[in-house]
Amino acid sequence: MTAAPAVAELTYREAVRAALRDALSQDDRVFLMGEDVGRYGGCFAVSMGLLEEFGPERIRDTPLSESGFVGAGIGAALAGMRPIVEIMTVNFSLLALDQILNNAATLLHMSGGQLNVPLVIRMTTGAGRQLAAQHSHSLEGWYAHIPGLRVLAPATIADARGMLAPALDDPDPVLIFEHGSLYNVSDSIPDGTEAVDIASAAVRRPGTDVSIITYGGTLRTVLRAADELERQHVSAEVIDLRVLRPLDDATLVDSVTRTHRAVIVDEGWRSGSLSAEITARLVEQAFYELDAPIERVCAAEVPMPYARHLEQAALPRADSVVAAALRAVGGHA
Amino acid sequence: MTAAPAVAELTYREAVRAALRDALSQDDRVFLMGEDVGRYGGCFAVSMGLLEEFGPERIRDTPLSESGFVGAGIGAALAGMRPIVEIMTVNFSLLALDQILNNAATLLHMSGGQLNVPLVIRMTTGAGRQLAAQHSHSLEGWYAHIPGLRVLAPATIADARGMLAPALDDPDPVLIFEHGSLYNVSDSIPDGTEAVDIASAAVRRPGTDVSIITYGGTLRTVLRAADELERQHVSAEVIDLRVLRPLDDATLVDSVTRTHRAVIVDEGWRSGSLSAEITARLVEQAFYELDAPIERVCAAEVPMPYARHLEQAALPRADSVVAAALRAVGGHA
Amino acid sequence: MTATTKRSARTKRSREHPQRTPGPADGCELYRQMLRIRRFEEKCVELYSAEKIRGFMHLCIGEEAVAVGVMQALADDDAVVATYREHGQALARGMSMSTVLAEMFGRVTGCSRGRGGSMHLFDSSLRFYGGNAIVGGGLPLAVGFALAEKMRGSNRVTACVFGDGAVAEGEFHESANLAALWQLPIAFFCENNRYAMGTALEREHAQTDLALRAASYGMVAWSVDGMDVMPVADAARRAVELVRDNGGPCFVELHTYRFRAHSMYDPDRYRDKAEIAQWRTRDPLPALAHRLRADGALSDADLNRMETEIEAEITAAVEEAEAAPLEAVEDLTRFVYSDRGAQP
Amino acid sequence: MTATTKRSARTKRSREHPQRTPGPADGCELYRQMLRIRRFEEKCVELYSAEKIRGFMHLCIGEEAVAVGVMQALADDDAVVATYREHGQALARGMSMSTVLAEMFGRVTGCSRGRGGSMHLFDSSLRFYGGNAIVGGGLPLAVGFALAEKMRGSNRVTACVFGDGAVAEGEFHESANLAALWQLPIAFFCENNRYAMGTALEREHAQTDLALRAASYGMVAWSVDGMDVMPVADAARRAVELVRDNGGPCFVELHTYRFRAHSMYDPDRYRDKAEIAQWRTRDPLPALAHRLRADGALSDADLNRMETEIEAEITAAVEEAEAAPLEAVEDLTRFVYSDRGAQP
Ligand SMILES: Cc1ncc(C[n+]2csc(CCOP(=O)(O)OP(=O)(O)O)c2C)c(N)n1
Ligand SMILES: Cc1ncc(C[n+]2csc(CCOP(=O)(O)OP(=O)(O)O)c2C)c(N)n1
Ligand SMILES: [Mg+2]
Ligand SMILES: [Mg+2]
Repeated sequence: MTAAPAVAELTYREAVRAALRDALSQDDRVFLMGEDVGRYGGCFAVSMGLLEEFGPERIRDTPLSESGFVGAGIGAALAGMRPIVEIMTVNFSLLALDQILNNAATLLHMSGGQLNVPLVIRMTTGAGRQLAAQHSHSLEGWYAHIPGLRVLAPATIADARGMLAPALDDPDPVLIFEHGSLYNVSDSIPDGTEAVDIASAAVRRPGTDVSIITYGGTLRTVLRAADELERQHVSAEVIDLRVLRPLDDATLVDSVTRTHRAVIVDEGWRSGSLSAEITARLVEQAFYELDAPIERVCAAEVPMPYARHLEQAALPRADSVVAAALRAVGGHA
Repeated sequence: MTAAPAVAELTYREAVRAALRDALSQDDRVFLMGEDVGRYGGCFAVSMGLLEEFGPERIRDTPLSESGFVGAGIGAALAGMRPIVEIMTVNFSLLALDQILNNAATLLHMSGGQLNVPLVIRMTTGAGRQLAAQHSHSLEGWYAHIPGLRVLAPATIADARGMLAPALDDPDPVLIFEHGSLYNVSDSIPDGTEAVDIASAAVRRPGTDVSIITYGGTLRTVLRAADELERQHVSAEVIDLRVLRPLDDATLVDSVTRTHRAVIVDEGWRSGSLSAEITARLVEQAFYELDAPIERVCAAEVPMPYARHLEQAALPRADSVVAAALRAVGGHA
Repeated sequence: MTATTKRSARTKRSREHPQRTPGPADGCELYRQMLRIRRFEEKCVELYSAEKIRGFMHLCIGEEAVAVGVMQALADDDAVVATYREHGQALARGMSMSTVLAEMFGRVTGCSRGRGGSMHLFDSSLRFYGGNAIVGGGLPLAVGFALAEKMRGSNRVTACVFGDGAVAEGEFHESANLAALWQLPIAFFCENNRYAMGTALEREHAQTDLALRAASYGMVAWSVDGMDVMPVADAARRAVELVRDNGGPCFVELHTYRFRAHSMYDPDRYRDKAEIAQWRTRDPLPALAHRLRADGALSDADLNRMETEIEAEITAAVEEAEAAPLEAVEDLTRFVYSDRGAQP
Repeated sequence: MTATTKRSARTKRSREHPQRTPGPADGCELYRQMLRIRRFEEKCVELYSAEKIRGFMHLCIGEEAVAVGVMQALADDDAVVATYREHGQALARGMSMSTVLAEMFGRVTGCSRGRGGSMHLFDSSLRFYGGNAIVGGGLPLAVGFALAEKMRGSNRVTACVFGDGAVAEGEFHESANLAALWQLPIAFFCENNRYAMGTALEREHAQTDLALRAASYGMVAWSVDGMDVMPVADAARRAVELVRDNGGPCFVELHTYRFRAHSMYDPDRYRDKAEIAQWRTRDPLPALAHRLRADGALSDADLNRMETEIEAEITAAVEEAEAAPLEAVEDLTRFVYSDRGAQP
């Protein structure tokens, strides 16, 4: 299997795999560790073929021991390796949260700057595949509460391809959330190995009437909504956060200062989701620019139900984004 | 040791103990389980004497197995008991988060309404005692993100005394966060066994110029700030959230509709703290009532340092609350 | 109340307790139940391909002897905590095909009103606290069920079923220690099918004798051939009796194998075809059928009747599920919190 | 690189590796180190009462033989992962009293710039990755250190020190299995002081023989008297050699006892005074002093010199700490993320 750089059209899955292959080829401190990353080829077939290419020491299957192998990744990073730990899905990361918060995010400060943790943790996130309550969490915004972590949410093929290298260069722990619904999405990207920044948000579609802010799995939904809004003569600017911590306030404030209206779309449960923090920052930094209440389109506050019609009703949809945007532009114009 | 009902003056610690004693006496389905709740008398001496009174079966010391005994509490609740599980401090609750989120909070919905989890989990929270990065978390607002949980933060002796009974009556899981700095605080309360509601926020001090919204460990800081503001001829209304999930929006909106200015004080790390969700709700429900940006006074985004001067600098202080309130009333009046 | 008075209370009551020892006469019934599960899951595969069933679906085809052998050993008021691979256990515990299938169809008539799906089958009336989809997540719950019964001094047993992979999780360790330390009435049944998804037993565990591992917590533990329902049923009965009479926990490791992939998503690249073929020769169904016929306990007519009855049950279940209504979308957020009325 | 080539690489290098076996000649040095720790911590108690030291402080008074015996067995480039009860290990590993004390005073001259305090002593130059205040939290880290060394084919050993209470945590189970499964060069040292805060060993564990428990993961494990530094030093040396030469893990349980309460907050109500008195008769210091004098290895003059030197070191450390500056408040949020320059 040969993916990227030469390849024109690439799936999100292939983009992540190509990034992994580059990292493993270029730096022998790098290794991938997690449940079924090797013989199985990765729960979502992301690491398919890497075991054959790099061997079982560097494509390391782990037992079911999330706290154990995430903590081992932290230790290996402290010892000078560059581990990439894959937690099969964010749902299982709760078992490793003590290691992530109390060790990975804390050791540098707690040791007065002595101990860097150059660790990358990848996990699949999100709902939409009828996997029910224990397999459908979107907790990336929740992780963005933790000081000491950098939190990335690649929403495009280019970011899936380009974010791993700078994440590995980062001397501090980086969490990368890959939305499960994106793996089969494909796109052609200029040059696969083109590095991207892991600091800024991106304007995915310029607009003048309303800023729609989102990230990860809901970007495509929002772009669809923007098309529909255009048909209704509303020009929506679509912003992809890309980096959930630290947030790139400047890009958000700049956009809202032009549009004076904001809609935030977040697949997390509404209360306490990242959409709340973004609302707070816009109020703090652009209060007098706002011409209407900030609208939030989030997941319903319910453990995700299995039945398709209920799950769909619980998730942000293009029509609900359109409705929110219309409320924003309609409101107090 | 005999605390309450007769007692006039009661410490927060005694109030919680009296509530535990009542619950254990009145319902033999109730038992207390956790690390060192028995022979040690509780890490913060809350359960001192209860082992002698109720025996080792109902005041059950557990091994260091947070996920195990929290999960056991969930199972016992499913089986018809009314367990009170004490997690020594919120810092260790991360080890039990999978059980809390994926089981306690989801089983009722996931089973189509068949399985209630009438469980109460108590934990100490907060910083301020120079316990450093791994022992100073304030994650109660973070827990309030989880649907299916009720989250309580008793800030007064009366609430410490009165919240346990309704929490045990609740058919669903309830988390009670006791701030470590409150245990020695005392107050005289009318009748110890007076039940309180666990649904509404409380106006702790009426005011007209600015609404200062807080909860738990920072309430006393805010009340001190309100005194100082009064000296500066600013009338602050102080609201104690009491219940962090579900939030009592009505009380907040009502207050801001009168004061047109809001300051939120939250010991959690600023980004993604409960203060963000409250800001978002005020913007959604009272946008046109707001005469100034909403101010937030939160903990600095840093793993809590041990050194006293650094820890104090990281935490919300009365002077920073006063400054924020003055900005709010000064701003755009 | 002290542990001793409780213990005696339990023993006393356990004598009155109806024991349901499966004798040879039951061989046919055990076979029928395995066949019922096998045919049901074969149908599920069809329905999954037809996209009537979605999400993750984990089959126990090949492991029916474990599901049937363990469930038959339990009394009605015992409790069962299982995993996402629980269709067989759910049926063997007495759940109807229609409630299970309707659940997988996402209908309001499903056991979990369509909110759970294949991985989350529950029936509190049968004390089946089945479907946990977090590996190891059910173990602490089972400890809690057993703790409740011990505190009440009942003689109910909690059966906890989990896989070989779950044994690597910290929750197994904490649960095993709590159960043994507190001498709780819990029977651990480890379905060792030699794989955790694509990870073979010897890459999961430094010590692959899982019964030996369990014994290190100070509980009675042994291994059984999980491909023959008779020894499974016998071991399960002895384990349940042991727990019921002594109050303490025990652990039974059942050596079994899944004939199918881990889930419908799994291309099953990690298993050697010869290994699968080898295990298929130990299929629990034909072997038992052959013995029963040799004993004259089961005739071709009996077999045909079973097949026809099961087929009829399946057909009816599919029709019912197809016809069943969906939960109203307005009720999406129902059951996040209890309607106070619904409180137990 | 395959495990075998790594293994041989390790063995080869381990031969060149300087072994530092403590012979009788070292008895005095071991005694001096224990005395240094004892006097230092006695001073800490004073300073805590004087409120110079705040927060949680956990003393190892009574457990000095473990700290000294284990640390002397390690080479300079080996790594140590410890807990919040790590003063003794930090000093024995070679950290200066002044850097440790300044840390407890919250000064910028402290090993962790005053950000860690008593529970978080670190010195990367000595590869002392000490203070973890989450029980069991250091175990997976140590597995990671050992994994890194194995992957690099070095012959470095990782020593992981933790208490009896930590063995009940799921993280112990996961770490022990990973270390044994992957044959990692890690030496587990379990300081079994019979209590986890107020919870006695027999209320923590169904099986209280912790070495037996560790052996169930398939690693070499044994128990030693932790109140006599000589057997501790010997066991630690053998354990470290075993790990260095074979690459795989091993586990040493050290039976010890804390003479003081769990922390300065602890009223110590749960321990029988007679039990404490009984253990005090096994104080590792006087016993060794007596033997050394009997052997004529240690004279009163030597003893007095030690006491004076240690007292001088303590006095100097206190003065330095008192005089040392605080971290600038403007630097509060420094080290939450790296200054890119500071990157290793
Ligand atoms: C905590 C957790 N980690 C990972 C997964 C993903 N996963 C689902 S089943 C499974 C394998 C479990 O193996 P085993 O316990 O042997 O049960 P089996 O599927 O073989 O019946 C894995 C890794 C999960 N559901 N939960
Ligand atoms: C995960 C976790 N749970 C609880 C605590 C509180 N606590 C601190 S030390 C301790 C006892 C640990 O006992 P042990 O492992 O034997 O070490 P010792 O203190 O005896 O040296 C407890 C319960 C903690 N720090 N971390
Ligand atoms: Mg298995
Ligand atoms: Mg101990």
